[in-house]
Formats: sequence, C-alpha cells, structure tokens
Amino acid sequence: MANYLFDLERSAKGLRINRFLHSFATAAVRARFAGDPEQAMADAGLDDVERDMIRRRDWRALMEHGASFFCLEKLARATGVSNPEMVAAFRGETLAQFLATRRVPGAR
Amino acid sequence: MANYLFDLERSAKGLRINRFLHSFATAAVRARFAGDPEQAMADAGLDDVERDMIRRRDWRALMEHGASFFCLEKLARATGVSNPEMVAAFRGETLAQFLATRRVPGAR
Amino acid sequence: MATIIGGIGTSHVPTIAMAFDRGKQADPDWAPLFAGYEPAAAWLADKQPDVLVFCANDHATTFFFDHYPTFALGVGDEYAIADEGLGPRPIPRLRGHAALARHIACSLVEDEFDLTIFQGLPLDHGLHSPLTMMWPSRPDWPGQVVPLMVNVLQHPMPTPRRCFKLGHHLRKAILSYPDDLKVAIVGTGGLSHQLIGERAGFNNEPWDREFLELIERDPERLAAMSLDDFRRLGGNEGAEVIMWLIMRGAIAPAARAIHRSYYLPMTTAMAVAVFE
Amino acid sequence: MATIIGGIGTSHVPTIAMAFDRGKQADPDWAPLFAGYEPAAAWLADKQPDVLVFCANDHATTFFFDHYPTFALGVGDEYAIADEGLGPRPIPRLRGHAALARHIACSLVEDEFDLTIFQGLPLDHGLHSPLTMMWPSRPDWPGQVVPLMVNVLQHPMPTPRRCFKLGHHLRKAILSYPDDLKVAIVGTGGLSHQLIGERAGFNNEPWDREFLELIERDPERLAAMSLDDFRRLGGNEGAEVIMWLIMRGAIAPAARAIHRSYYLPMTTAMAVAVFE
Ligand SMILES: [Fe+3]
Ligand SMILES: [Fe+3]
Repeated sequence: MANYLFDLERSAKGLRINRFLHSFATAAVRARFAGDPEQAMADAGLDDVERDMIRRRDWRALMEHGASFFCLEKLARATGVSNPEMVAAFRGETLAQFLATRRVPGAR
Repeated sequence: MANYLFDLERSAKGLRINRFLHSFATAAVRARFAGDPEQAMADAGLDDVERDMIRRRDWRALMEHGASFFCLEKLARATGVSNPEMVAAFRGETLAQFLATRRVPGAR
Repeated sequence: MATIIGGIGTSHVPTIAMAFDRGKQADPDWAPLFAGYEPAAAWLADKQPDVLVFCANDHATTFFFDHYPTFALGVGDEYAIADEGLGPRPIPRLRGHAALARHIACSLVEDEFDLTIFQGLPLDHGLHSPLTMMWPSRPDWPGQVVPLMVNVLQHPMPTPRRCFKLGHHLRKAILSYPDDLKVAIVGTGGLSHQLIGERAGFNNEPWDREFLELIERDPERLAAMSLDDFRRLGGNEGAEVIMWLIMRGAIAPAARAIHRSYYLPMTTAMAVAVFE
Repeated sequence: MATIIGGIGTSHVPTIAMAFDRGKQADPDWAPLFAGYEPAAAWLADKQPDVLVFCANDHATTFFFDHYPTFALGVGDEYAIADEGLGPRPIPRLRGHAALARHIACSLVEDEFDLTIFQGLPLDHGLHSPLTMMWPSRPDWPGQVVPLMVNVLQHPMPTPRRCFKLGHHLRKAILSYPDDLKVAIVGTGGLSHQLIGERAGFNNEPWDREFLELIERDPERLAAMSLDDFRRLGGNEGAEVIMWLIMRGAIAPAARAIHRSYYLPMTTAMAVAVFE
C-alpha cells in the first residue's frame, strides 16, 4: 500500500508545486488565481503536467506528484473544497462513499 | 566597555530596522532607495529616529539602536561604504585614524 | 520562581476551529466535542495560568519546505493569526511572553537543543484551534503564550525519545525562570488519523485508548517506540502525537489525568486530557 | 562507502572574495593571503574530493532574524550565489550533493541533532569567499558541496561542546553513506576579530596562534571552553571559530596539520590550515 511519506526526496520533487500551493495562504494570490488561473500558473512556472492537475483539481495525482497534504489544503480552502472531499479522492471514492464509512458524517 | 552582544532582546528591539537593512540584499530595493530614499523609509514603516540615523549614515547610532552589523553591511555595500569605514565609526575615529592602527592599511 | 501547574493534551484538527467559529455548540454532531473541552476550560479558569507553553506544529503555513525547522521557539511579544486560505480567524492576536521565551531559548540551547528562534511570524490552527475551545478569546486572551513548533510534517522528524527529553529540559528551563509565573504546558496533535495515500481515513481507537493510558502512566514506553511504530499504529499524520511527549516530559513525573475525553466523528480522533 | 580524506580550516572574510574577484594576486598587500591558500588548493587538486561539507554561517543574507536556525543543513541539488548588496559574485552556482545531504540529515536527526533543513536558497560569502581561493570555479566547480550553516550571529549560539559533538556525529553520518565518495570537511570563520562596539578592531595574535595549535592537538580543551571565553580571547565575532570544532570533530582524531598560514592585514585575522 503506497505510503507517500513526505521525506526529503518527495519534498525536493514537490518543491515547485508546493510553493505554488502554499502561496494560496495569501489573499492577493487567491484573487489573482480566481481572476486568471492560467496566468497565475504560468507566473509560478508550473509545467504542463502540473497545470493540468491543478485545473482538474486532481488531488490524488497532485499527491503522487509530491504535493504536501498541508499545501494542498491551502488550495482546497481557497476553492471551497473540504478535507473529507480530498481524503475521499485519495481513497479513490466519492464523497458519499467516504462519508458512509464515518461515524458522524455530518461533522464537517 | 559596551559589548553590544546581539542577543534576543537586541534582536527584538532591532527587528524593524534590521528588516529594512536586510532588504538591501535585493536589487529592486536598492534601486527604489536610490531613487527616493524618503519614500523607501516611509514604506518600511521606519520611525523618525530611524530615518534620521539612516539619512546621516550614523553607523554607531544604528548599532546602539539594535542594528545587526551584518544587516548594516548590506546598506554599506549598497551605498559604497567599506567595512573599515563602519568599524572606524563604531570606534569613534576617522577612517584615517583607524587605518593608522592597522598592519596593512591598503588591504581593503 | 515560575511553577508548572500541569498540562493539557489536545488534538488540533482544523475542523475544531471551524465548529467553534460557526457556533456549533448545540449541533448534535459537535456537542460531544464541546463537552469534552469543558473540563479543560474549567481547569484553566480555576488555575489561571499566566502562560501556556504550546507544543504544536505549523502546517506549511508560516514555515515552508525551503527552510524547515525541527524545533522552532517563538520569542515574540505577539503573534498574528495566520491566513490558511480563508483569511485569518476572527480572534485576537496572541500575546507572547517574550522574557520567559528568551529564558527558555538560552536554557535549551545551553542544554544542547538546536532550536530555531522565530519572532514576528503568524501562528496557524496547530496552536489556536484547541485554544479557542479552552481559553476565552473575548474581549482578549486571559494570558500569554510561548509557542514551540515541532516538525511533524517532513521526514526526518525528531524521535519520540528526543521529544520526551526536550520536555524534561523545558521543565528545567521554566522552573529556573526567576519571576513568579504560573505556567501550563499544552501538547497538541493526533490522535489517530491518516490523511494521505490509500490508507487515508485510517483510525485506530484501541491504540488511541492505549496511548491515553501510556502518556499518563508509562510515557517511557512511548519514548522508546520508533516513529514507524507511531505511524503504523496511529497513521502517518497521527504520529504527531509525539508532541504530547514534550508536554508529558515537562510536567511532574507523578502527574495524573484528571480528565479525558475522546471523540471520533470523521477523519481524526479528537482527544482532550488534563494532567495535574 | 564514503571516506573522509581530511579537513580544512579557513577564515571567510568578505574581503577575501573581493581580493579574488578583483584579481589582486600580485598586489603586495594581498599576495601573502593568496600564498597562504596555495597549499590548500594544491591539496584539494591532489586529493580530488567529490564533496566538500562546509561548516559555515550565513550573514543575515538568506536567513533573517524573524526565523533563525541554530544548525541548518542544505539538501538541495544547487545553490544560487546570494546577493549581499552588490549583486551576486560572478561565479557559477554551487552544486549540492543532495543524496549525501539527505543521508546526513536522517542520521543527525536520529542522533538527536535538531536540524533545520533548507533547499532552493542562495548561499553567501560565508561559504564561497574561501572556496574561490581553493577550488577552481572556471569553467565550473570540480565537485559538489553540502552546506551546514551555523548560528554564530544571534545569542544564544550553540556551545563549543555542541559543535564538537556535531562533528563527531557528522563523521558517523558520512562514514555510513553507502556509495563510494571522497569527502573533505571545511570549517570556516575567524580568526580573532571584533566588528562592533568600542572594542571594534580588536585582534589577538597570541590567542590565534594558540588556537591553531589546540585545534590540531587538543580540540577537547577548546570544546570545554565557554562562548564567553571565545569572545573575550578572540573578539565577539571571532567566536565563530567554534565552526572549526565541527570540522575537527568530523575528521580523524589523529589528523595533523600539514599546512598553516596566518595573515592579519586589517580587521580580521585570516588563517588557513589543512588537516590530514
Ligand atoms: Fe497537525
Ligand atoms: Fe562569519
């Protein structure tokens, strides 16, 4: 079972995408991305693969690419995505499928 | 004899002026300061005392205020002042007086 | 002389902060969580510590992976509330006890802990999601904080043993502070959860219950475990409970849990324990 | 298996870099300095280490006092040359040995050194002012570096004892690296100088000479000294020679100085020593 331990190899591999995701903790970056996501991704120097994953909000692919959960969380918050939605995506489930496995599905 | 050990009290006291001095390690900041020093100091939120010390390049007063030598060094480099000139100022000497105490006055 | 009145162990899940900020006290899905914090809030209101030393972690908010510290001690007078993607929470800035923090810094570095020192930086939910459940934030906080931020995000992380030792030396540092101050230690994180990979959503309630016993009665056994043990038993992200070991090392060895609660509604097991 | 072929102790004064960048080799004021580095350059050319592990410090260039580490290990593939107020020096970017650096990081954190980890950040003269005197930078560097940056700017600084211990564990970390690599350790800083206060301009040649003896023959005595001792004897800023103790701890205990030079033209005593 893939572990995705965030070690120094993964951190190095994900540095560029994580820097971009981390920048969503800044209001100006969020506004710029909301206004013109393509320009924002170009300015951050993301490559085509990275831009595509961000466009599709492909949380699982981003994770496999080296994104830190905690950097992904910034983009998720800025774009109205909850943590259970991200966790469901990592598991390869729909949100409803994931919530059905939880004790208190309304606690989110 | 005053020691000026850069400890955490001094570091806290000097944080704002050091942040400003440290920013001279960036070409854009140097250009902005060269073009309009008053505006650059206002943008950095320096108070009147701090602006006055910077205007007069009063190295000794800046040191007493909490400036780190290594942050002062950035402003010195950006404005064409050498380390022997700063050291002479800390000692309360002219550059010539200081150089007269050195073994190889030309080595600068 | 400063005294250590006890400690608190608590989860720091961001949804705790969301439940608080949205006023979910009466919502049946959240009421058990709020109930679990009531004894901790009552204990703090009764004991009135001057300072809370918080062993917590930043979540790639203030510290980024280009420059990532193992142990970072805050020595500032105040800490802004960090923006984590939704703007800062509507709570007052935290006030830091700079003099105590500087004393701790000097003592720990002398004792061979290789601290990073920070000031003038904002703090994220790792610290204030549990804090708002236990300490009144209106009109302002009743006391000051000293934040000790721990790397639990990027491997290599400090070992459980190192965290427990840090707690012992933190205790020595605080008890040698010359002024009268009542200090409580807060250890945050966990309990079991995994957020990434195919095992995302993993929990382990039996291990969580055992952890709550061991942190009280036999922290030495926890300190002897490896990080891999913690990850296997409590999930990748659940291994952050090593921060409770710093707290446990800093309070009296004979301290006993006077309150414990446990609630596992969604992805992360949320626990609160008070030690005295 | 990796081997440690020896070590170099060297000053890292910014004027060394200026003398080099301005081509002052034939200037009588600077010729003794260049002559002092020749045996070190010859030793490196002869031994051809693959990696230089550099114990140096940043000068509030890359790291600022809002977030200041005690020990920061670089784990990147490359390091830009920092702008220190005059634009970056005209030398190639440094190449990092990321795999060795990660191995060292894991080993040292496991051994309870609380490292800050950095990547993607530029390096200042603390590292490359001596480097250009000893290692060809044209057309490109002959090998890679691993930077270990030490807080010698903001008190509390790590103790001399802690630095010597770090060297011992750094040795263990390098020697356990599985691939064949020839590694040399460089310790930088000093010798005597004070840049601030009324004592600015202070030097102490007798102490410098004694230090050069002790670092070779009796580093234990240096490790037993306090930082106040180092400041009193070598000046506030001269206390940065504790970084030589990291190098000394990482090379063979029986290593001997095969070269030593000393030049005190202006404010800082400039020394070079090679240990094998
Ligand atoms: Fe956490
Ligand atoms: Fe230095």
